[in-house]
Order: sequence, then C-alpha cells, then structure tokens
Amino acid sequence: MKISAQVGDKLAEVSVSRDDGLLIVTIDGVEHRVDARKLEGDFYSMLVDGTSYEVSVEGNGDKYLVRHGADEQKVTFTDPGRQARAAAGGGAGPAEILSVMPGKVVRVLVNEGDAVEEGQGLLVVEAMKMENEIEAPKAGTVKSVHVEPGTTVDNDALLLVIE
Amino acid sequence: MKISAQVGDKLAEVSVSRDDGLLIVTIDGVEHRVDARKLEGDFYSMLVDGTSYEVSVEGNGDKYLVRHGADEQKVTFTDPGRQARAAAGGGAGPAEILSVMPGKVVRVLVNEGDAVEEGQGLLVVEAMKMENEIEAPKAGTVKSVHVEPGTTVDNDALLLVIE
Amino acid sequence: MSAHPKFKKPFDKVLIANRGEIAVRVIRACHEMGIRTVAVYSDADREALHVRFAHQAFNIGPPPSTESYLRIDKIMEVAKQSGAQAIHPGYGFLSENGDLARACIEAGIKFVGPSAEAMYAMGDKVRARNAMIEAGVPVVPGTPPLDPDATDLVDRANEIGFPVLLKASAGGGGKGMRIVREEKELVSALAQAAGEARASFGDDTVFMEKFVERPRHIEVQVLADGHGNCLYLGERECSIQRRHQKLIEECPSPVVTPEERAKIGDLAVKAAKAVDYEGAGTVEFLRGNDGSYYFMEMNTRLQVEHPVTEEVTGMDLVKWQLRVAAGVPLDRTQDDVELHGHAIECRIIAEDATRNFMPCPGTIRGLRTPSGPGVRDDGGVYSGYTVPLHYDPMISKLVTWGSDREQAIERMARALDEYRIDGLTTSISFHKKVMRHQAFIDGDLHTGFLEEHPELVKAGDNEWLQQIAVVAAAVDHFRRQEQLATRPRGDRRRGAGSAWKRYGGKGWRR
Amino acid sequence: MSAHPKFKKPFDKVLIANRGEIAVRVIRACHEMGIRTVAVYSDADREALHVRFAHQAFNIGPPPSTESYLRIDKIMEVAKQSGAQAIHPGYGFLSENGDLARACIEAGIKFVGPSAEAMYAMGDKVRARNAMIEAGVPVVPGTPPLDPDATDLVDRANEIGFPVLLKASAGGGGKGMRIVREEKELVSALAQAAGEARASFGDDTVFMEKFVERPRHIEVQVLADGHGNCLYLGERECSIQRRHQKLIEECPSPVVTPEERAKIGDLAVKAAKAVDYEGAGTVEFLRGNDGSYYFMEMNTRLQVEHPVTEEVTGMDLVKWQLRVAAGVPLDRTQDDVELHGHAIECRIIAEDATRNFMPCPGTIRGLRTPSGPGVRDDGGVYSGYTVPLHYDPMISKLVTWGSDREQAIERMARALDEYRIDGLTTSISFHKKVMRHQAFIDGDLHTGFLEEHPELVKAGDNEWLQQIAVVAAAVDHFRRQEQLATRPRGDRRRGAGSAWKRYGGKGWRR
Repeated sequence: MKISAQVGDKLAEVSVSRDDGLLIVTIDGVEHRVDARKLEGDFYSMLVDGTSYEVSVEGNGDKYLVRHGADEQKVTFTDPGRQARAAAGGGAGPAEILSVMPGKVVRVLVNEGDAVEEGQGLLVVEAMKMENEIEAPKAGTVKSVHVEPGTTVDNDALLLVIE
Repeated sequence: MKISAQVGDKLAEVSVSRDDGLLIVTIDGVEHRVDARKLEGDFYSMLVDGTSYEVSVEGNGDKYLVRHGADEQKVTFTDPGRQARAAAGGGAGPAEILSVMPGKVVRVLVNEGDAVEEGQGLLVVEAMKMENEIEAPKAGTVKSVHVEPGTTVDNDALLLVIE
Repeated sequence: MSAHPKFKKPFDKVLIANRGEIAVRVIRACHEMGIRTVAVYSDADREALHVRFAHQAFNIGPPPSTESYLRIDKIMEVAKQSGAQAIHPGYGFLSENGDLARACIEAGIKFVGPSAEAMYAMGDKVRARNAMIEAGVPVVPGTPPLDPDATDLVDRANEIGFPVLLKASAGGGGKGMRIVREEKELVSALAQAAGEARASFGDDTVFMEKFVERPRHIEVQVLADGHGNCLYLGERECSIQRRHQKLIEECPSPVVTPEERAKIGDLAVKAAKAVDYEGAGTVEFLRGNDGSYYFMEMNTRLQVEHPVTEEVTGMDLVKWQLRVAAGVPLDRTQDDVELHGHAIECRIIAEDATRNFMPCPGTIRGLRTPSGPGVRDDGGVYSGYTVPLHYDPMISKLVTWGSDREQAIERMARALDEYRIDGLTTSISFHKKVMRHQAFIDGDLHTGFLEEHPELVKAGDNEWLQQIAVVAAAVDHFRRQEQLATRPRGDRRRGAGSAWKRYGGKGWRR
Repeated sequence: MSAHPKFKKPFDKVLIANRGEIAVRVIRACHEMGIRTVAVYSDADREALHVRFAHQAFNIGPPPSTESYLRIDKIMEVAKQSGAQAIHPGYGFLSENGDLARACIEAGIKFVGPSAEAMYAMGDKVRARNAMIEAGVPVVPGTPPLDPDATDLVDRANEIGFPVLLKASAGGGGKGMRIVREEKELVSALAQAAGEARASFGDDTVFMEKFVERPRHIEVQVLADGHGNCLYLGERECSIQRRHQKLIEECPSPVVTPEERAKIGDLAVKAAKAVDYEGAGTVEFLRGNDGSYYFMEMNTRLQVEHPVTEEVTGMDLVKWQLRVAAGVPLDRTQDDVELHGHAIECRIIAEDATRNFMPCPGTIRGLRTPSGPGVRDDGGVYSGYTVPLHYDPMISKLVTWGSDREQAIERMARALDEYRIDGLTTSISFHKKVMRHQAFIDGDLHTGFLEEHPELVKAGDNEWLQQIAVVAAAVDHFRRQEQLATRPRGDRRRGAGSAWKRYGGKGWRR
C-alpha cells in the first residue's frame, strides 16, 4: 500500500507492507517495524521499533481520528493519483457546515452570497446552556443557509454550505 | 413466549410478553414488570418492579449463564413439548466429558466399561501448575476414553464419554 | 470487635435526589453503611450508573431538570412510595432549596442538610453579608454609591486600603470599572468611571470596593452536628477556574500555614454558627496576596470537591452527613482533626478546553479509568454510556493523594496518562498541561491563572505525536484494505456511528 | 516549591523483569518519578497490560517462564540494548535469585534489591534459622532427631513448652505426627509416632518441636538504605490462606498492640541487620495464641501484599526501593513512621473457591473495576484480555482503606459488589463471603481459618438469586427470539465463543 497522508499542515508519503507478522510502515523513506495489536474497542497496542504506544483509531473512509493519551490528531489519506486529479480541479469543493452537537441556533451571522474568511464566525448554536460560535473551515462564499434563529438542530444537521 | 426454565434443582413455568416498552415476565403465575436495557458487553440493567439489578447474561442455544455480582446461575429453557419427549426417552443420553481448560492429562482413573457414580473422579488434568480432578457429571458407564496420561489437551477437548 | 455505635446505620433507606457521579458517590456511602438506596431518574437517565447501582429506581419525568430533578412533588411522592427515611440532595438541583427541606419536614422524612432557615439566610447575598459583618467575619470592604463631589472620598479609600476598585452600580463587563492604586489618581478615575458608566448604562452611579489582587479562592469545609459541635476540616484551594467554575481543587492550599488555617477555620465556624448550621457546609473566602481573607459565600451542601478533604482528613463526609442527619453527635474535637499529605482533584469534563471549553457530549466508545496507588476516580459513566445533552457534562472527578503536594501532582500526571476515554473530547489533555506547568507546580495560583497562562488552553501541533498518528492510521487503513479484500460487501460496517463524523463540519483547518 | 532532593529521579530508565500486576505497579511508580520504563514479555504476553504501559517492550521468548521470565541472559541482553540503568525484579520469577543480582553487578547495572549474599543467606532455611538464633530472633524451638530411649525427653519437652509436636524426619502428610499436650502422654506418643513413621517411610526417626496453636501469620515490613538505616513499617496479618498461599492481608493486624508492634519491629530490624539487608524486605513470623512470635523466613523482595502497608503508612514502597537502590538515604527515623487507619487486600484470582480453588483462566468479556473513596485496584488486565494459562492466574489486588478496620471491611464489601469480571469465575464471591463472616469481622483469624469455616468455600443455592437469574435469562431469550425472527440467517453470531461452553463437560449437576 502506497499512499499520501495529511496530518496538521504536513504531508507525508506512506507505504505499508507485511513482513513475518510485523508491518513495515515507511514514512517519507524512513522504515518502522510495527507490531500492532487491535485490542478492546478502538484501542491498539503498537510496538514501533520496540517503543510501546497505546492509540485508538477511528476511521471513516480515508479520514482517521487517532488518539494517543488525550492528544487527538486527524489523518487523511489520498492515493497519489486521486490527489493529482484533485489538485488539477483546484482542490476547493463546497464545504458543508454541519452542527457539531444537538442544540438551538441563536444567531446567523452571514447571508447567502457573503464572502467569508477562514475562521470567520458563521452562526451561533446554543447547547448545554452555552453559546458556541461555528467558524468557517475555509475561505469562500456562502452558497446556502439552511437554518434560522430558533431552529433546533440535531448532531450533524446541515447548517450552511461554503463554496 | 411460554417456556419451562430449570435453575439449580428447580423448575419454573415462564412466559414473556411486551407491554408498552416493558416486558412482562411471569414466573409460576407471578407477574413481574421488567424494564431491561442491554448495555456494554453482556451487561443488562434490569428494573424488576422498580428494583434495580445488574446482571450479565451469556446464552448458548437454550442454556444461559447469568451472573449477578459474583454469583453465577445456570438456566436452561425447554419448551414443554420437547421436555415431554425427552422425559419419554428417559432423559439419559451419553455425556461427553470435555476438558474445562487447556492442560495435560496426568492420570486416568477409570477404564472403558467401568461403572461410575455421580461426582466420582474420572481423570486428573494439570493446568497452571495445579492438578485438577475431573468428576463424573452423572452416574453411568464409561463408554470410551479418548486420552491417556501425557496427552496435552485444549479447552473443550473430548476426554471421555459416559453413558 | 463489635460494631461501634457511631457505625450503626443511621437510616434503613435513603432516597438520592440527584444524578451522575454525586448520586453514585452517595450510593456508595449508603451501601458501605448497609443502607438501602432509592434512585430517581429522568427519561434521559434510564441507563445512567446511579440507576444501575441503587437498590430501587423510579422515573420522575422528561429530561429537562425543571420537569424531573427539580420537581419536589415527584421526588416526595417517590420517597413516600418507597419508604425512604431520608433524602440526600447531592449538590446542584434541589440541594440548596429550602422548599424541599420544608416538604421533608411535613412528610416526616429527614432532609440531609441544614435547616431551610440556614439555606435562606446564606442564599441571599445581602442577608449573608450582613450576618457575616455582625458575626465578625470579614467581607470585601466597600461603600454605598458615591457622590462625586463628596469631600471624604480619599478618607474612605484609605479606610478600605489601596488598591481600590471603582464599579458602576448598573455595570457589567468591565465598563465603568477602574482600578485605583494611589490617592492622587482617585478623583480623575472616579470622573472617568462615572462618565463611562453614563455612556454605557445611562446611569453614572459608581461605588468603591477593595480590589483584591491575584486573589486565591480558598474555602473551608465545616461539619456541624445537631448538638452544638462544629468542626473545620482544613481548607481547599480552588483557584484554577474558568468562567467562575472550578476545574482543579486541592487540599491543603500550597500557601496556607497552620496558623492561617486555624484563623480561617475559626472564621468559618463563626460563619456556620451564625446561622445555626447543621451538616456539612463550605465557607468560601477570597484570599489576597497579603494573606487577608474576605467572606464570599457559604454553600449549604456537599461540594463537588469534597473528596480532597476526605483524602487528607481520612473522614468520609457523606457518611458523616448521614450520621449527623440522624442525630449522631460528632465523635471528635477540633484537636483530633489531622491533615495527612496532600490531595488534588481534576474535574474530567466532556469539553474542549482549546475551543473555549465547549461542551462535547457524546457516546463513550471505550473507557479505562486509572487506578493504582493514591488514585481515586469518582465517576458516573461507563463504556457505552452516552453523556446526555441535558445536564452538566462532568464525567468524573479524578483525585490523587500523595505524601506531599509534589507526589500528588506526579500521581495526577501519571493517572491522567492512564485515563482513556474514547469517543469524546475531554478536559484530560488540559489537566495534563496544568500538572506539568511550572507555575502550577510552584503553587503560584490565583483566579486569573488561565488568563495569565493562555498556552494552557491552546491547541498545539506536536510533530512527534503527528508521526505516531500517521503510523497508527496507516496500520488501521492497511488492515481495513486487507479486510475489504477478503470480506463480503454486506459486512463493511466499521466506521459507522464513528465520532469522526463530528469533525465533518469543521474539516481541515490548516 | 522546588523539587525536594529525595524526589530527584534516581534513574533515567529501569527495566522491569516481571509481568502482570506487579510489573504494572512498578511501571506506575517509575512514571510518577519521570523514569522511562522497559518491559520484557514472553510470546504469551504481547497483549499484556505491562507491555502497553511501558515506554519500550522487548520479547524474551516462548511462554514457559523457564524460557522467558527466568532467562537471566535474555533479560541482561535487553537491559544492555535498551540502556536501562537498573532492573526491578518484582516478586516471584528472579526476584530472589542471587545470580541475577550478580549478573547486574558484572554489567554495571543496579539490581533493585538486596545483595546476592543476603538473598543466599535468607534463601537457605538452615542457614537462615542459625543466623536468626545468633541474632537473638526467636525461632520455633525444636530438637534434633530423638533417641526413643533417652532419659531427658520430658526435660526437653518442658524446655520447649507444651504442647509439642512429634514429627517424622522423613515425614509428610501428617503421617508419624503427634501433638502432645501433657508430660504423661509423651512416651507413648513417641512410640506411636516412631511406629507410624517406620510403617510409612521405613524410617522411625522422629524429632520434636513447639506446637503453635491457631497460629497467625504476622509479618513485618522493613526498609533499609545503604547507609546503615533500617526502619520497620508496621506489620501485616496474612492468616487467611489456602495451601499456604495468602488470600487476604491487612495492616495493621487486629490483635497487635503498639507495644507488641515495637517488639516485633525490633526483631525484624535485627533479622535484617544480621544479613546486612538493603532495600524493602519482609520478616515473616508465626504468632501463637499467647502472643509469642517465631521467625519463619525473610522474603528478600517486595511482597504481593505491600499495598496495605503503603495505604497505612502513606509511603510508596516501590519508589523507596528505587531511591534506596540509587543510594538515597531514608528521610525519616522510626519515630516519624506513623500508621493511619486500616487497609485490607483481597487477591482477585481467576479461580473457583468452591471447586478447591481450581484455576479458571479464560478471556475477560467485560470488566468494571470498583473505585470511589478508599478503593485501590492494582490490576494487570483489561476487558478483552485473556488470562494466560502459563502463569499465576491473579487478576488484580483490590485494596481498601478505612479510618478503622470496620470501615475498611465495609468498603471492601462494597467494592467487591461493584467489581464485575465477565467471562471468568473469580475469587470475588469467596471474598464477599469472608467480608460478611462474623469470625473475620471479629478478627478471630488463624492460618486454619478456611478449614474451621468450610462454609466459605461451598457453593450454595440462593432462591432469590435463582429467581433473578430466571428473569434475566428469560428476558435475554425473548430478545433473541425476537431478533431471530427479524434478522437474516447469516448474522446469528451471538453466543459463539461464549464462556458457557466451558460448562459443557460438567453439565447439570442436579
């Protein structure tokens, strides 16, 4: 398996192969011998070149959430071919803004057609007696707004779309 | 669902039906309102007429192992028709003696054709540096012996048959 | 060795009018004493741990607490129906509600807590302040609204002692507020404050109070029986807070000396006696840099952070609440109360410290609580449990004890490393940073600690952790690919219901 | 508050030459001190908790301990390769093996324990007995083989003190053994014992020793540094045993008075000093009904039951082992050692007490460890873990602390009720019975406790529990039937791999 991995703002070339019960994971040319055991739930015990790590891995498609202790990292894989195609297309599809938790929309801060910057506040959702501002994950234009103040939203409800 | 339950040396008539999210479990004519929730693993939280119990239930066919705290009870269900047929046939099929744990047979105390009583020692298996005598689950005749001293046995290996 | 009379069980059956970890905590104390327990639960809590642990459990309504845990009528009905002899209110909900205490008296059921009168007296800020002044307990010195033309302004400020704080009576949010450190600044600062207050609130009334610099939150645990005995059980420092909610507490405070402890202990006992207090209570003080103490309020109930006091005094406060409620006198004098070692509590909360402590409810996919020497976890959850949206998202209180503060910190850091809660974002990583922060290790605490050290609430990339994450994700990805290649299509169920989805909306930030 | 010198980490990296809960225990102490850890594991233990917790982990061979955990060569190789500065041996395996201690000296690695010489001196029963006699530590009085015609028999018996025990030199299993309570019985009993010995073993040699009635197992924890300081840290009572293996331990003993504690403490320190002891060790005594003490043996290592001493003294013994090994002197004198409250330990073992404590290895299908006030669980397992066949089947040590013995027992009973280990039969139900047994509550303990109270190891039917079981099984059965009716055939996987199968061979006994 050869693949590109994105973590934080970094990209890495990764390959994985089997060798006598172990996995050989090569990251940017550096080889690691990994003895990985999947234990209870999402927990893995990994011995990476003799160093012991407990991690949990939740995967969904090409996206992975890895927890090591209380640290969380998100890793996304793309196969090189697909990445090249995405780059050719500009890599900037529409972003659907989903509700992070069930709650109630108290304010909508943007309108359809507004230009927004990355990190700009889009709307405010109240949950557990706290107001939480939801920010734009990237710069773009507000394509559609799917809620209004007072709307009760479930987890993962579509709030708005940026393009 | 109507069924007979055996627990210890007791038999009970049991029926179960649904009523508005609750289960009505009737045991020998006494009705219990049960709010049962299956939680992690084999654990249930049961409210039986308002009294809270934590139990775990492992089932295999008609046989159930129920743990409540550290207490263990085995419950076997038979539908009344099947029970009647079994009673007509004498209810005394051959009993296969399986190894309770992986280990090594150190002594075989009986021979084919021997008459044995319930609770009589049949053979001794060593596991975890301890010798454990395996007893006859019922009176009968040793039909066959499948191991000899020195045999290494796995969990559930067939040791001998009593008829 | 036969049963000591103090250990005769005070009640046969107790109803716990609460939920979550504190209901579990009270149930544990009851079960140790041989008392049968009755839980109540809302529709959101049928599968909660307190329902599983109690002997009996009764539904009292829909999830909103106003329709369940705050319904005195329903709780009294369950108490009567189940034959409970006493009601323990925990903290929060009805714990400081005099009406429940009164309803209990009418029903002939013992309320585990002080009298309704004591609750009312301490519940009203103005009444409580006046009662404390009368009892000789210091409060933050202040003035009534000031006349800007008054000639005694400087005298009054000197009486209070500089620095002083000028505050708009109608105020809030820092508007119309001025810290004044020297006499000569006073008159112009008052004019500025009044002007700002007028502009912001249309009202230029301003008053003056003592400005307490880098204050510490220090509180004293008291325990009073119905026979005139009242003990103080050391202090707790709870200066690490966000939005006035405590996050980390410890006993004793790193700065309080034995003499200071005796002084504030006596003040706390005075405060409790001023309202004829009975049961366990807490007198909260603000402590200035200079060792001065000012009464803030008295909490007429068990505190969230009571375990640190239990670890250091060896006393089980919940058991003593129950005994005192049953009329048992205290079995020791102030001289018998000794503090051993040091205890710290970290509140483990389903929230993201790096996103303004936003609550993160959800389902716990995997749980491993730490244990071993000096570790206590007072939790209310289990693997598979969904932290409900309707209530406080606290998962547990992790408490460590050490022979000194340094060992308690070491153990807390170790225990936090062992703690695994999968499926949720929790405050564990925040606590880890604090335990390794030099200012915390040095005991240099005050209520503005998080504002002073904003690095504690910032997310940070760590290349080494990213490296591990890529290896782990690659391993999992590779295994999935292998499995996909060998499994029938219908069985590709992994990843459904994953917490990953919760990140979908935010996407990649970098 | 800066780091106290005693808390400077004694080593940078330590190898733990053990497995299971004790390896986890040592790793926890190391991590609290900031020491990096190296685990070793056999093929059976790749997924064990100590491998998961350590910073590094290396395989040292196949499951049998003679091919892995007892292989000094392999362990030394890993120590050198990983750069470990010290080796902690835990208990069992190589912990009392002088050869490992010597190999460490050769390799310039510190062995965490006493010198090889001290181990050899205490490891040989005869040498140890003679050393103790010389040091003035009482041993069980006895004679060499007796001449049946000797005229001083009665004198010798009186010197030892009645009752005495006649024992066949070649003996075992009670053959050729006679308890003699009075002078006049002595001669005829000797003839009987010799005759029985001749018949059983072809050798009529008999010797005499003091018969200790209803003895208690009382042991003293000592801690010695390399600077001539040796402390005793109270005693432990470990009288609840089966086949000479301890099941329940406590600190302090319910019968030992402060004067008695000082007396046996001094004896234990004498014993340790007689062999120039260094580190943590335990001197085991038999205590007679009359308060007499007899040296049994000295264990030159950490004991399984060390946590009860830690809970009551507040000292972390593993950290002190590491500090002392690094040459740090003890920071306190005997007068500084105080005991607070009472602690009890129950060994949670995968075994069936009602079937002669037969081991019951297997896979843990669900695990909930107890917590809350006063509870410590020193475990080495997790949900999904398979207790391997090759080693001691101990799952964890459950320890409770209380302000007195009664509270420690109450808490243990409560904690045992909370403990849930699904998929295995464990000693939990046995311990529950003991905690509620009047003779245990009364502290009336001796090493024949289980023989005196056989009801503790008998299975019993309880109609109420049977009733609950039928309801639960009926509910589960009903739900399965419903699911079967609605699910495709291929998905009927539940029940496979169930622990039920383990009962298949035994079938229904009634």
